[in-house]
Amino acid sequence: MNDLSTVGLQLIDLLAAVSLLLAFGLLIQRRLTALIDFYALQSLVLVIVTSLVGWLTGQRHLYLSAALTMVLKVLLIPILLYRLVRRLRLETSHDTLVKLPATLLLGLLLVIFAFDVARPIAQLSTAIASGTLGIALAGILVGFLMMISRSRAISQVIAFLAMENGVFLAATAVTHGMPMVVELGIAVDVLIGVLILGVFLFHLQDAADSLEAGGPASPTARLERSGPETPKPRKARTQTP
Amino acid sequence: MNALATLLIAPLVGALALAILGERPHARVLNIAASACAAGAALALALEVFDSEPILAAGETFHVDALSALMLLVTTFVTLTTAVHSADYLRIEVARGRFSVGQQRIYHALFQLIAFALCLALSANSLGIMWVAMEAATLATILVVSLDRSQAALAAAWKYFILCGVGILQALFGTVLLYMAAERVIGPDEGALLWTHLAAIRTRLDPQIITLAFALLFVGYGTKMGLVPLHGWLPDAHAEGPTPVTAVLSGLLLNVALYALLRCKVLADGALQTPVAGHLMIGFGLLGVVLAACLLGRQRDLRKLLAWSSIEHMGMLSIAFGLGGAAATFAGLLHLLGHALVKSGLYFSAAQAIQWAGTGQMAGIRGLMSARPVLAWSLLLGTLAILGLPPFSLFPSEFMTISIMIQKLPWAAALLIMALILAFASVLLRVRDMIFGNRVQAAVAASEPLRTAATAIPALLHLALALCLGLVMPVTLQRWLQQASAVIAG
Amino acid sequence: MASGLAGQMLAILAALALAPILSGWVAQCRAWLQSRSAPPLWQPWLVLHKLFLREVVLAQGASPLFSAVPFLVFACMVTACAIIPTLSTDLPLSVVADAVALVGVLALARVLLSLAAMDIGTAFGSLGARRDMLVGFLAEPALLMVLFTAALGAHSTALASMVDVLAHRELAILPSLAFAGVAFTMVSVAENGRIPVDNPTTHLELTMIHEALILEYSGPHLALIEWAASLKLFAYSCIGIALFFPWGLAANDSPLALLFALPILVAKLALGGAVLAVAESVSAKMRIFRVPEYLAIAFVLAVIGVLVHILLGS
Amino acid sequence: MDAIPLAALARWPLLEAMLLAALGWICLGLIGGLQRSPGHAARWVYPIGALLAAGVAFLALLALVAPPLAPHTFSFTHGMAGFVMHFRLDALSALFVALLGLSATGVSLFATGYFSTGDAPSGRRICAQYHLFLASMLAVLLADDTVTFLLAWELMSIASFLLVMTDHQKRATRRAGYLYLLIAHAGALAILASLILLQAGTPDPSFGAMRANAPLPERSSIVFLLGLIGFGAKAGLLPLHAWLPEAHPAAPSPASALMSAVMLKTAAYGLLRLTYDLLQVQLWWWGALMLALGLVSALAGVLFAAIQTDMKRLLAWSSIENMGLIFSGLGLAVLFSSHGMQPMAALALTAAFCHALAHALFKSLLFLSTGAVLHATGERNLGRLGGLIRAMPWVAWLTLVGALASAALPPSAGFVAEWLLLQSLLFNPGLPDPFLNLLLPVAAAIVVLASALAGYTMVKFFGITFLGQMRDNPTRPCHEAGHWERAGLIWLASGCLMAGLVPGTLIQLMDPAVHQLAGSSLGSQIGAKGWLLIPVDIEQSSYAPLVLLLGIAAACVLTWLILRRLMRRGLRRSAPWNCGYGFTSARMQDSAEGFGQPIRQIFESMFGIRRSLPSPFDRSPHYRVSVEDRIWRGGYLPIARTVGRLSQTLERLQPVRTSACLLLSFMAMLTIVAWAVL
Repeated sequence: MNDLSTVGLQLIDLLAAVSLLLAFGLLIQRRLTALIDFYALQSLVLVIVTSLVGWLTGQRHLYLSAALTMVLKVLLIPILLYRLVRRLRLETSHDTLVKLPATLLLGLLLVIFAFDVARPIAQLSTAIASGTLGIALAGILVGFLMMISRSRAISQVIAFLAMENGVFLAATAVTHGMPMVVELGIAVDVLIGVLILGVFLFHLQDAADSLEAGGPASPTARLERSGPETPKPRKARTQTP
Repeated sequence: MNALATLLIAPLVGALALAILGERPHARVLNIAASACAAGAALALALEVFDSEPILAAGETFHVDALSALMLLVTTFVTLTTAVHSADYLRIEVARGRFSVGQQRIYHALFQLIAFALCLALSANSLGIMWVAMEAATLATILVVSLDRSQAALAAAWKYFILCGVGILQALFGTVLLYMAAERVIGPDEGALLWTHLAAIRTRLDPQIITLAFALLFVGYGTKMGLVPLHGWLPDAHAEGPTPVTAVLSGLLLNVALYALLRCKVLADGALQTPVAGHLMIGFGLLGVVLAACLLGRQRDLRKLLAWSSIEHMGMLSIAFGLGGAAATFAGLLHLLGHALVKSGLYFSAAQAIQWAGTGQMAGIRGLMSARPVLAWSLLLGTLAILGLPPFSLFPSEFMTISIMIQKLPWAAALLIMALILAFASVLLRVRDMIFGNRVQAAVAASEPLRTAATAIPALLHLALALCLGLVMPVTLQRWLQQASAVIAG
Repeated sequence: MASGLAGQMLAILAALALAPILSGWVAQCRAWLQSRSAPPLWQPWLVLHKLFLREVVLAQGASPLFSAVPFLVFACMVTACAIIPTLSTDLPLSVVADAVALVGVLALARVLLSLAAMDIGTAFGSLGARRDMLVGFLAEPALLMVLFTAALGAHSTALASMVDVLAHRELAILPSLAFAGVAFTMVSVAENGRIPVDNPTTHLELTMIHEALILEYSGPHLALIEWAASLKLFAYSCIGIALFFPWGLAANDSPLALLFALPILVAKLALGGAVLAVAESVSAKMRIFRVPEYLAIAFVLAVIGVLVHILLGS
Repeated sequence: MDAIPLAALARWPLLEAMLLAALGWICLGLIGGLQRSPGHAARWVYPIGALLAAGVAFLALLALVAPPLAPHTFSFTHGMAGFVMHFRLDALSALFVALLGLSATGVSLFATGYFSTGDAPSGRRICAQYHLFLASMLAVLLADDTVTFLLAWELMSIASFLLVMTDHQKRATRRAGYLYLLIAHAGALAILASLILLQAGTPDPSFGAMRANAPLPERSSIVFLLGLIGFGAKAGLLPLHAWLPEAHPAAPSPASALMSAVMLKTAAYGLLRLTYDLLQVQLWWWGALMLALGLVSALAGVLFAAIQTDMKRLLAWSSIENMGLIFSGLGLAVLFSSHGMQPMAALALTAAFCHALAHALFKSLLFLSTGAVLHATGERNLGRLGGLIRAMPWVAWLTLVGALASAALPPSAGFVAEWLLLQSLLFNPGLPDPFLNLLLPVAAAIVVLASALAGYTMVKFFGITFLGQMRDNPTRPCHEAGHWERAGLIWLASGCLMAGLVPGTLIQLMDPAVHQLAGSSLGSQIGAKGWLLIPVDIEQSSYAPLVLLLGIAAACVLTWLILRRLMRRGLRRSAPWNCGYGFTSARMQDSAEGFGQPIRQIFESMFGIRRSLPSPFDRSPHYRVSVEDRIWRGGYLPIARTVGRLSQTLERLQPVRTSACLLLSFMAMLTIVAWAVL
C-alpha cells in the first residue's frame, strides 16, 4: 500500500473515533435539537468514511451508498426529526433517566468492553481498517446505553439511528461495504422506520388529546414517555356499539 | 421457478391492489385469493423441491431448499387460513363500527405485505436480504398492531418497534460480521452474503469472528423470536391489534425469526466445531420455558396468555434445535409446524371468543361450552393441543425433545418437565373457566346474527391438521421433514 | 369320609344343643355370684321354645331382608360352629373354611344383623347397628390376629390343623399365646355382648348394643337370633378352648374318641362359662366410647402376640 | 378342552380383533356424537358398545385359556409422527383386558338406560367421550411402545376429564376436573420420563427394545420411582390421591364406574408392566415402598370413606382403599420376587389380581347403583335417602351383593382377594431381612383392619341408602331402574358372585399372567378344583366358597322348613315397636354423619376436622363440622401457594416500561457476547 492509502486508513480510524466521540456527545446531550444535530454530524462522518473507503478500495457502489447516506441521514431524517420536534413543541425539553456522570462512566466501561471483544478479531483482520470494528462496536453499545437512559420516544429513536450508524460504520470500514441490494434495502427500511416513527408520534399525541382532553397541563409530556405502565383496558373500543 | 415468482408476486400484487381497493367488500375475497395463489405456489414449489435439488433462481438471489420450502408451505397456508378467518372477523368488526373503511384498507394491504416479506425472508439466498425482509415484516406488523390507535395499542406497538428495532440492528451487525468472515475466505464479491456460498465454506470461517457474529445474531433474531430476557415486547404486542394478525405474528413471524437464527446456527456450528451455539439456545430456551411457565398463571388477558404460551413454545423450539442432531431437529421442525398450526388456530378461536364476549379479559369470558359449543370445543382442543397432549402433533415433538433432553441433560430435563407441568396447570385453569361454567350473557348480543357456520372452520381445520400430523403422519411429509432437518443438522 | 361326616354332624348337633345351655350356665353362675336365685340351666331352651310358638309381629314396612336375616344369621352361626373343631379335628368341613373364613362368616352375620336393624328405620335400630359395627371393626381384626398367632405357630390357618399342631406338642410356655389369650378374652367379651362392653340384659338406650339391634324382632325370628347369639358364645368359647386348651380333642373320628371328647368339652365349657361369669360380675359396664379403646388394646395385644411369635420363633 | 383347538386358538388374530373393537368403540362414539337425538341413539349405540366389550372380554379370556407360545404382536407403521405403533397382547394385558371387557359390558348395558334421557348436547358429548374412554383404556393395555402407551394414556385422561366435566355448571365439578387433569398430566410426564430413562440411549421407544437391553442398575431405581409417581397418581395412592374423591363423584355414574373399576387398574397394570416386564429386576425396597404406600392408602381411604355423606364420594374413597390393597399385594409380590421367592410372589400377585377383578366388578356395580338411585330420586346425599329397598328392590338387592363384596365378606369375591392377600402375608418362609419379617404381620393387621372398616362403611352405605325410611322427604318420588339398567347391574352382580364362588377357575385363568410375571405357576395348584382354593398346601389353608355358601344356604333352608312347620301362628304386621316409644319419625334415624361419627371421633387425629359450635344464645343454632384431608392442607396448598408467590415475584420483576425492557435486553446481550467471546 502506498502512503496515500496509509494516510487514508489513519483518516478512517480518526473519523471512526470522531463518530464515537459524537456518540458520546449524543449520550450526554439533553436537548433534543442538539441531539438531532449531533446525529446529522455523525451521519456526515459516515458519509466521509464511506466515500473514503470507496476511494481507497475503488468500489464504485460505495459512492452511491455515501450519496444515499448523505441524502437520507444527513438531510432527510434530521429534517423530518426537526419538524417532528417542532410539531410536538419539544424544542426545549430535556430528558434523561440516569444521572450524567453515571452514564459517562458506564459508557466508558462499554468502550473498554467493546475494544476487548473486538481485539482478537482486529488482530487477525486484514481488512483496511481493522481497528474500526472495536470503535463501531463501542458506538453501537453507547447508542444502546443512550437508548436505555432516555425516556422520551424521540430521543430513543435518535439513539436507534445512532446505533444504526455504528453498524454502517462497521459495514463500510471493516468489510468493503455490504452488497448494494442489501444496503438499498436497509436504507429503505430505515426510511420507513422513521416515517413510522413520525406517524407514531402523532398518533401518540392524538391518543393523548382524545383520551385526556382537559386533563393535566402537559399531556404530551407524560404521553411522550415511551411505555405507559399498564395499558388500560380498551374501553373506547369495547363500548362502541 | 414460476412457482417461486408467483409466490412472491401474488402477495406483492395483492398488497398493491388492496392498498387501492382495500375498502371494498370484495377486498376480503381478493385478500383470500392472493393468499390462496401464494399457498398454491408454495405447494407447487415444495413438490418441486422435495426429493430433488434445492432451487436457485434469479441468479443466486433466491434459494429454496427443503427447509425453506417447508417453512414457505406453513407460512402461506397459515396466511391463507388467516385471510379466510379475517374476512369473517372484519365483517363483524366493520358491522359493529369498530373498523373504519380506511383501517380496513390499511389492514388488507399490510396483511399481504407481511405475507410478502415473510415469503421473501424465507426464499432469499442472501442473508442480507433476509434481514431486510425480516425488518420489513416487523415494520408492517408494527403498523397493524397500532391500527386501532388506542393508547394501549400505540404503547405496545412502540415497545415492539423499539425493542425489535434494536434487536434486529444487532442482527444486522452480526450479519456484517458474518460477511466479514466470509469475505476473508472468498473475497469481496457479492457471494459473501449468500447462504449457498456461506454454507459451502462454513468450516473455513474464522471462529472468533463467527462467535461474536453468532452472539449478536442470536440476540437479534432471538429478540424477534421472543427468547426470554429479550421478550419484553412480545406479550404486549400480541395483545393488541386485530387478532388475525396476532395469529400471523405468533404463528409465523416468530418462526421466520427462528428460521433465520437456524440458518446462522448452521454456519456457526460449521465454523466453531463446538456446540456453543447449541448451548446458548438450550440455555435461553430453558429460561424461556421456565419463566413463561411461571408467568402464564398471572395472565388476565386471553391474548397475553397465548402470547406467553408462544414464548414458552419458542423456548421449547430453541431447546429442540439447540440439542442438535437429526432426531432433535426433526422434533423441532415438527414442533414448529404444530405450534404454527395450533397457535394460530387458537388465536382464531380467541378472536371469536373476544368478539363474543366483547372483552379480551378472561374473567369476562365464561361458559362458552353452553353458549358457543363449537367455539368452546375448538378452544378447548386447541388448548389441550398447545399443552402438548396427544393426539395432536405437539405431543410427539415434545416427547422427542424431552426424550433427547433426558438422555443428554437429565437435570435440565427435570426442570423442563416441572415447568411444563406448571404451564399446564396455569393454562388449563384459565381455559377451564372460560369454557366451562354457567352461561353468561354475551356482552355484545349483536354478534349472534352475524355469526356464520363458516366462522369456526379455519380453527378446526388447523386442529384437524395438527391431529393428522400427530396421529398418522403421511410418509411423504415425514420424508420432507427429514430432508428439512438434514439442511439444519447436516 | 363317612365317619368324618358323622363326627361333623355330631359336632353341629352338640353345638345346637349345648349353646343355649352354655348361656344358661353363665346366667346361672352370675346369679349365684350375685346371690340371686338362679334360673334353671335349660332356661334359654324354655325361652326359645316359648318364642318359637309365638306369632311373628312384623313392623310395617319391613323389607324381605328383615325377615330373611334371622335365618341367615342363624345359618352363619351354625356354619361357624361346624368349622370349629369342638369335638374332633377330623372335620370334613374344615377344608371349606379356615380361620380367616371363620372370622369372615362371623362378620357376615354381624353385617347382616346390623343391616336388618336399620331396615325398619327406628332410632334404636340404626343406633344399635352403628354401635355393633363399631365394636366389630376392631374386634374382628383382633380376633383374626389372635388366630394368626396360633396359625403362625402351626404354619396353617386351617383350624383343624392348627389345633392338631397345638395339641400335639410338648407343653411349653408360649409368650405369644399369652398375649393372644388376653386379647382373645377381651375380644370374646366384646363380641358376645358381655359386660363390660355390653349388657345383654339391659334395654337402656344409652348403653345397649345387641338388644338395640334386635328390638323389632319377635317370635321365632327373635328365637333364631337368640339362638344364634348363644351359638356365637359357644363358638367363641370353643375357639378359645381349641386354641389355648386343645388337649382332649379327638384326633380321629372313631365313635369312642368322640364319646370321650364330649364330656371333656362340656367340662371345659363349664369352666370357661364360670370364668366368664366371674369376669362379668366383677367388672362394670363401660361408656360406649371407651369400647374402641378397650378393643384397640385387644387388637394391639394381638398384634404384639404375632410379633412376639416371630421375634422368639415360638 | 383338548389340545388341538387350543393350539388353533392361539393362532387366532385376537389382538387385531381387539384393536378392531377399539376402533369400533371410537366409531360408535363418533356416530353417537353426531346423532340428532342422542337419547334415541343411546338405545342402540350403547348396547353395541356393550356387545363389543363382551367380545373383547371373550377374546381376552380366549387368550388366557390358550396362552400362545409368543405374545400376539401387531405394529402400525404410520403411527404418531412417524413412530411405529406397537401393540402386543400377552397374558398380563389379556388379564386386564378381560377385566375391562367384563366391567365395561355391564356398565355399557346400564348406560343404555341411563343416558337415554337427559339433554341432547350433553348426551352427544357423553356418548363420544364414553366410547373414546373405553377405546383408550383398551389401547393402554395393548400398547407396546412408549409413544403409543402415552398416547393412549393421555387420551384416557382427556376422555375421563371431559366426562368428569359433564356437569360443568357446578363449581365443584370444574375444580375436580381441573385437579384431575392436572395430576393426571403430571403423572403422565413422570411416566414419560421413566420410560425414556428406560430407553437408555436407544432411539427405539418400543418396549421390545427395552426388554432386550436391561437398564443400568442405578438407573432402574429412578425409573421405578418415576413410574411409581406416575402410576401412583393415577391409582390414587396417597399422597397423590387428592383428585380422586373429587373427580369420581363429579362424573356421570357409568363414567365413575369405569374410572373407578377399570381406569385405576390400568395404573396397577402399568406399574407391573414397568417393574416386571421392562425393568426385569426388582429391588426389595421397591416392594416395601409399594407395600407401605398401599397400606397407608388403604387405611386412609377407608377411614375417609366411613365419614363421607355423599354416596359417590364414599365409593371414591373406598376405591382408594381398594387400590391401596391391590398395591400392597403388588408390593408384596415385588418384595418376594426380589428375594427370589417366586411361589410366594405368585401368590401375592394372584391376590392382587383377584382383588383387581373383584374391585372392578363390585365397584362398578356400586357406582351404577348410585346412578340408579340418583336417577330415581335426584339425590345422592346419604343423609336424605333411605328406604329405597321398598321402591327399588332390584337395585337394592343387587347392590347388596356388591356391598358385601366390597366389605370383603365371604362368600363374595372381595373376600377371596383378602384371603389370598393374608395368606401371602402370613405364610412366607421368612424373608432374609428380619426387620421386614416383623413388619409383614403388622401389614396383615392393617389389611384386616381396613377390611373390617370397609364392612363398617358398606353397612353405612347400604343401610342408610336402602334401608330404613326416606329421611328427607317421605313422599319423594322414586322408581325402579329400567330394564337396561337392571341388566347391567345383574351382569356385574353375577360376575361378582361367580368370582366369589368359583375362585379356583378364576385363578386358573389368571395363571398365565401370574406365570409371566413371577415366573412361577401356582395357579394350577391353587385352583386345582374350581371350587376349592388351596394356595400352598391343603394342610395349611383352604377355602371353598361354594361349599360354604351351600352350607349356609342349606342351614338356612332347613331352618326355614322346620320353622315353617313350627310357626303355626302366622305373621302379623304392626307399627314398629321401637322400645315402646309411640312417636317415630324418619328423622330420628341415624344420619350419615351420625353413622360415621364414631370413626371420626376415634381417628380424629387423622382428619383435619373443623367444627363450628353454636353459642348458647344463637337464635338459630347450627352445628357444622367439616372434615378435610390433611394432606391437601399440608401438602398441596403450600405447594400451590409457593408457586403462586414465585410467579407473583417474577411478575413483579417483569419489565413493563420500554427502558426497562431495553435494559434487560442490553444486559442479556452483554452477557451473551461476553460469554461467547471472552
